[in-house]
Amino acid sequence: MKVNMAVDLGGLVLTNPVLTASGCAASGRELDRIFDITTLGAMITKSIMLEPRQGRPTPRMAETPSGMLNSIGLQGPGIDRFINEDLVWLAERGVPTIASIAGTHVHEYAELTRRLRSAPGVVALEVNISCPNHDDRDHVFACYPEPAAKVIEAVRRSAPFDLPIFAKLSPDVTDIVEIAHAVVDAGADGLTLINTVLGLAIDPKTLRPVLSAVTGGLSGPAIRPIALRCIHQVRAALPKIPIIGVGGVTSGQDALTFLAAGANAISVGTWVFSDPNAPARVSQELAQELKARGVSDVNEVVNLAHAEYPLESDAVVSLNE
Amino acid sequence: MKVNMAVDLGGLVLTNPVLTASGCAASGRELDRIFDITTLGAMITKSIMLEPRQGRPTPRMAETPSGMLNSIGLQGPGIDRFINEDLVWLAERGVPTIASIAGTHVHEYAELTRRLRSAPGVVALEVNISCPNHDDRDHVFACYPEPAAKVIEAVRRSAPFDLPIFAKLSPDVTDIVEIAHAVVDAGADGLTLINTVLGLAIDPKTLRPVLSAVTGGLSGPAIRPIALRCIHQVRAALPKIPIIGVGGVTSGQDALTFLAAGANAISVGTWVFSDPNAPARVSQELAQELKARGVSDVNEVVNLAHAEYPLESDAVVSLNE
Amino acid sequence: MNTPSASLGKNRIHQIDAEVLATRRAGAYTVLTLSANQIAAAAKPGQFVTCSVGEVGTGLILRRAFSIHDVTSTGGQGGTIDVVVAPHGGGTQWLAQRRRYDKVNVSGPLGQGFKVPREPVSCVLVGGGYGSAPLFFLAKVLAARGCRIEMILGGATADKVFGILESRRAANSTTLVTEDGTLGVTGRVTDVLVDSINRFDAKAIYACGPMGMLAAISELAVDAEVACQVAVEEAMACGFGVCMTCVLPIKGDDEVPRLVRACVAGPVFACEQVAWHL
Amino acid sequence: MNTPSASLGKNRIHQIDAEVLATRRAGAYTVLTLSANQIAAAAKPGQFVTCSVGEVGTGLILRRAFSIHDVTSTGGQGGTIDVVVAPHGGGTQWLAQRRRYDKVNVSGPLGQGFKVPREPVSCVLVGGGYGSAPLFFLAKVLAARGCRIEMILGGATADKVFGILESRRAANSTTLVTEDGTLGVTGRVTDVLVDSINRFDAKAIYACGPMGMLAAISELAVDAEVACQVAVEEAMACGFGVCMTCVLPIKGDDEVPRLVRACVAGPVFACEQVAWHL
Ligand SMILES: Cc1cc2nc3c(=O)[nH]c(=O)nc-3n(C[C@H](O)[C@H](O)[C@H](O)COP(=O)(O)OP(=O)(O)OC[C@H]3O[C@@H](n4cnc5c(N)ncnc54)[C@H](O)[C@@H]3O)c2cc1C
Ligand SMILES: Cc1cc2nc3c(=O)[nH]c(=O)nc-3n(C[C@H](O)[C@H](O)[C@H](O)COP(=O)(O)OP(=O)(O)OC[C@H]3O[C@@H](n4cnc5c(N)ncnc54)[C@H](O)[C@@H]3O)c2cc1C
Ligand SMILES: Cc1cc2nc3c(=O)[nH]c(=O)nc-3n(C[C@H](O)[C@H](O)[C@H](O)COP(=O)(O)O)c2cc1C
Ligand SMILES: Cc1cc2nc3c(=O)[nH]c(=O)nc-3n(C[C@H](O)[C@H](O)[C@H](O)COP(=O)(O)O)c2cc1C
Ligand code: FES
Ligand code: FES
Repeated sequence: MKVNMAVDLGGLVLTNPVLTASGCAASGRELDRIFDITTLGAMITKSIMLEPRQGRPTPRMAETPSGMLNSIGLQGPGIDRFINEDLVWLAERGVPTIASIAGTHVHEYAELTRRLRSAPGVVALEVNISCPNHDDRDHVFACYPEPAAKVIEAVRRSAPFDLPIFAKLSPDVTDIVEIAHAVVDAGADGLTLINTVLGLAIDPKTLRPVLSAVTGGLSGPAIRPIALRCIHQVRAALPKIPIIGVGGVTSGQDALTFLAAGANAISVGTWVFSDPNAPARVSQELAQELKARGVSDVNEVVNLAHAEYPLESDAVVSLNE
Repeated sequence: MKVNMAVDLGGLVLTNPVLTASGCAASGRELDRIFDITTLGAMITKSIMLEPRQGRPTPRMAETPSGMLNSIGLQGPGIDRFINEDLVWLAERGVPTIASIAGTHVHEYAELTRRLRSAPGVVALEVNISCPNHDDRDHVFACYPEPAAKVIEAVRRSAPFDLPIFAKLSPDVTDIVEIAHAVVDAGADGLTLINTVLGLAIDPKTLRPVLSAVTGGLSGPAIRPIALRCIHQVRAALPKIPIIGVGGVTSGQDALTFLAAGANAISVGTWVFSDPNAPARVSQELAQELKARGVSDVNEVVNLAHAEYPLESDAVVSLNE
Repeated sequence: MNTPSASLGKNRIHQIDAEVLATRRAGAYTVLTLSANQIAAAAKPGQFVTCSVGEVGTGLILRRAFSIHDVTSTGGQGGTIDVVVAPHGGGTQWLAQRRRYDKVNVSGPLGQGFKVPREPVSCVLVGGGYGSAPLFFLAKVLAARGCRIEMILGGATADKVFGILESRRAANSTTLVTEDGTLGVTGRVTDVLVDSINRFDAKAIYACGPMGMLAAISELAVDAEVACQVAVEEAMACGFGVCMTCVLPIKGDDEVPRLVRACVAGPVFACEQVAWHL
Repeated sequence: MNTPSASLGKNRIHQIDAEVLATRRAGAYTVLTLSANQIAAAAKPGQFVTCSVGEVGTGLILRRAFSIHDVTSTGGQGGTIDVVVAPHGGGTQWLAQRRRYDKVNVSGPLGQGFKVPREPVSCVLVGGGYGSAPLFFLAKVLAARGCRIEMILGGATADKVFGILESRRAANSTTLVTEDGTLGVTGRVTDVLVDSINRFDAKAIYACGPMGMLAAISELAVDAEVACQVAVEEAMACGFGVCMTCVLPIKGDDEVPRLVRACVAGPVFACEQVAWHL
């Protein structure tokens, strides 16, 4: 049996639901030394800002139980070099690219979007709104519905009408469904759930924060239950919105549970560090899992964890015993 | 060298900073079969409600990477049996008790407080406000400043003026400092940080949620970075408020990092399941850690992770190398 | 004001870094012999232990529960317990891979054991899969009281029937049952239970295995008016009564089912106490 | 449009479930010999590998980096690499406890190795603690080019000086240094470096060890006008360039320091490239 792995994220058709996560696969060159990255559905590139950026001082990472904290601070070459070097390489390599953009003012997001209009190989934008909002008291855009919506509106206005826009949400909010509604109303075509969870590690020797930035973003299997919960909540509230699920995916089985929770595609982030081959393996394992259940189309398992979307669930559950 | 382990939580003096966490040690009888519970600073008992409660159907738990989800649903005997059986036993046993109370309406918290006024052995109340607020659209009290404050006000009004009240906050909020301010303004004498993080696990076989309640509370080492971050944030904003830290503590070293982050005492929760002897061991290890650093008073390490509170930090850091 | 710690009393739960003294394969299972003197000395049939799993830094944070399969208590320091491990998820796989001299942290004895009859009556002991494990410790105690023992050991396939050889010594007679017919009678343990009850005029049934099997046995036992105790298995986080995850509906004297902790009130219950259909 | 995968090219990073062929203690360290044919075949001195640590379900999710200490490449299937493990936290402790036949997931070769001189010149190789590990693979290559090799091996205490015996074969001469004086010269490697440079008319210095030591060596090398390469150690999450955790300030041709990834641009840098005081 051949399993259909192609997914349609609201018009954006990818041959495979397994993607890389922003910031965990750079722009593809390094990963291509491990496995053939053209087998992925798409590369989501590290969030790019307008100007070159050095990021935060080191230490920038701390291992935590089943997870890690990072405070890279969006080190990167700036949009121009990103387009000329990274996007050109990715386009030549034939990998669909979802370009992640980040800024600290709304107008930066708009400008980034304009610059990317004619960039090669970009099939969608992912808008990383988990950045401090310098327009408004340094709160993070993703934490309040209005600033989040403003960014997405600006990006939507500046993007070609047929370029899908994914808003990447932070789990560090009281009501993620409220933020999801706000960005979708503002023009997001899809959502990426979730960014890292704000955390802190303290060195038991020095009793000081391990990270020079004090706090950092928690990622990896430790946050998988949080990611699944966010996806499940948002899917229940927005039955039709395409969702890219991310947070602690390590295996085809994990991917399957993300799809069941409501994701239409899955990004592998931190686990790339643990197993550089992970994205390729997850995709193979997912296909095997589906085959073993007699499911011929990956889209059939999407939403199965919701009582109210038991699409073909009998087939899946019975074949699975 | 003898290490002083006594801590003063805003007037509430405990002989030891290591406590149990609500819901992870029942009312002490079971733990007393493992170690002498009178060695603990206090027992924080499982959140009690007015009426007897069956809680949620099973499955009520799922193991997750370095953590677990639970959806017990506050099963318990109700306040009357709790007082007559559990509190009486604890008082006879000579263990200071911090009684945790929970309700779904503000008036229930007030009533629970009144019933506990004359209960034996209760040295403080912990107010678990991570319950669905039936007065207001089923949101959780702890998620918004106003409902959170209302509960604390009601408890404060109903409690003897000299009975300390700890508000236990949920990390599932956009701005935990805002909630902390609200409950402190409403009369909380101290804070317990943090309750569990809302999470979801999906069974990779059935593709359905593992928990019958669908979502559950994530606890254990996986959430330790989140607990440390919340404690650190709140401590920075409220330099004087007593804080009981909880979330993934497994060892004396962990306890030390919680104190450094700003906690004045530490509860051991989930790790009691992993190592029933954990509270006793954590307390011994903490004393050893302090001794090895030449610190003679546990209070000296509190807040050391804050640049702006380097109390005696030279002594600690130098002795530690 | 402090009374002496209850932990010094006879209800004490021991927690021991036990050495693995021996391991052996038994069909699909691995039997571990652990040096655990204090647990061995205190254990009663039907009780269980919990084991930590994984190395330093493991993400598998919860203990795993295992019935006490056998006990040797020398009176001295050399007491051991045997547990039967069915490799399932990460934790049981890790345990099944332990080798001699490895250490395993064991806690017990936990829970309420089987009640044994005062008179030397005939008993039928029914086990499904690794659920057969505790029946052998029980059989020793019953035999010492002069009871006649019939064992019914079942499993989906032959390799999942536990204790085939051991039962020759432990029981007066044994019936083996497999669902696929690879060993003994084809079918389920319930297919042969009534016949066993009648043949041996059984006065007590003891059963351990999957919940579905226990429910079916209970029904037959009630019909046959034979006293029946079952050892249930509920997912457990703590194993000693503090977490409330392991509850199941148990009927009180008033016949009203209440959610009761399997780890401290059980795992053994009289079959009529369990509200099977809730 | 797809070009053939770059992963098939010569830059390929191999990821192998390597068998532990041998383990041995060396003072405070454990040396593991791993069967890793493809890595052995491609490795250059100064490069490193990363290893997964922990069993199934481990909470230690990140790989650990180790310099390649030695390589045997038969040309056939039997290539091996040696790594020197200093037990430190949970991951290195786990690795140091591996026994023969155990499997370890290894990825490599990673990073840029040492540049070796065209001419057969005198070289001083300076190692601190387990930082001495990569110098022995390097010494092999230098010796094959006819270079004269002086080793300076240091450590806080005698058991932390790595490679004492091996250095007899690997180097023309060796100076041992300990801070507590339990072995060789009392002091630090920098106390003897200038003397070695002068004595052997060294044209190249290679150093690996703690950052403080490397900074001090760089200063001496610049003063002495001897070319010096250092292998740095920055905390690494991925080891192959995708995470940006391992950066350090490296001066470009314009002398402006920029944060550069140690794992792909290094771990070996010319000492004057590193902005030591940022
Ligand atoms: C009283 C009692 C006695 C038992 N006796 C035995 C025995 O003698 N031999 C044997 O092989 N198994 C026995 N079990 C079942 C055994 O505890 C589980 O199979 C085991 O915990 C599963 O762990 P895992 O790592 O393989 O699975 P995972 O699925 O990784 O376990 C995840 C979590 O769920 C819990 N869990 C999952 N399944 C069960 C289950 N069926 N029962 C309890 N907890 C579960 C685990 O303890 C763990 O916390 C017993 C269980 C109980 C409650
Ligand atoms: C290029 C390179 C080569 C190395 N070569 C060797 C070697 O030959 N022998 C040896 O014993 N050690 C070597 N190290 C150091 C070794 O990688 C760390 O000591 C080890 O990762 C610490 O792991 P742990 O589990 O003991 O400590 P933990 O403190 O538990 O580690 C926690 C996390 O921090 C990272 N980390 C902590 N300290 C370091 C460090 N000093 N360098 C890099 N990452 C760190 C770990 O990788 C892990 O992700 C090398 C490091 C690098 C970067
Ligand atoms: C080192 C690191 C860097 C990251 N950088 C970015 C980034 O630039 N932009 C972004 O949107 N997310 C970034 N993330 C978040 C991931 O894309 C992902 O949302 C998160 O890590 C959860 O997934 P995971 O558990 O699979 O890693 C980064 C994560 C890590 C660990
Ligand atoms: C099984 C279980 C039951 C809990 N019950 C309660 C409760 O009744 N009231 C409460 O305030 N917190 C309860 N908690 C939360 C803990 O007190 C603690 O805040 C949380 O688990 C984080 O700490 P830990 O990681 O050490 O477990 C419960 C946690 C667990 C795991
Ligand atoms: S397993 Fe915790 S109460 Fe039974
Ligand atoms: S360790 Fe990830 S980029 Fe260097």
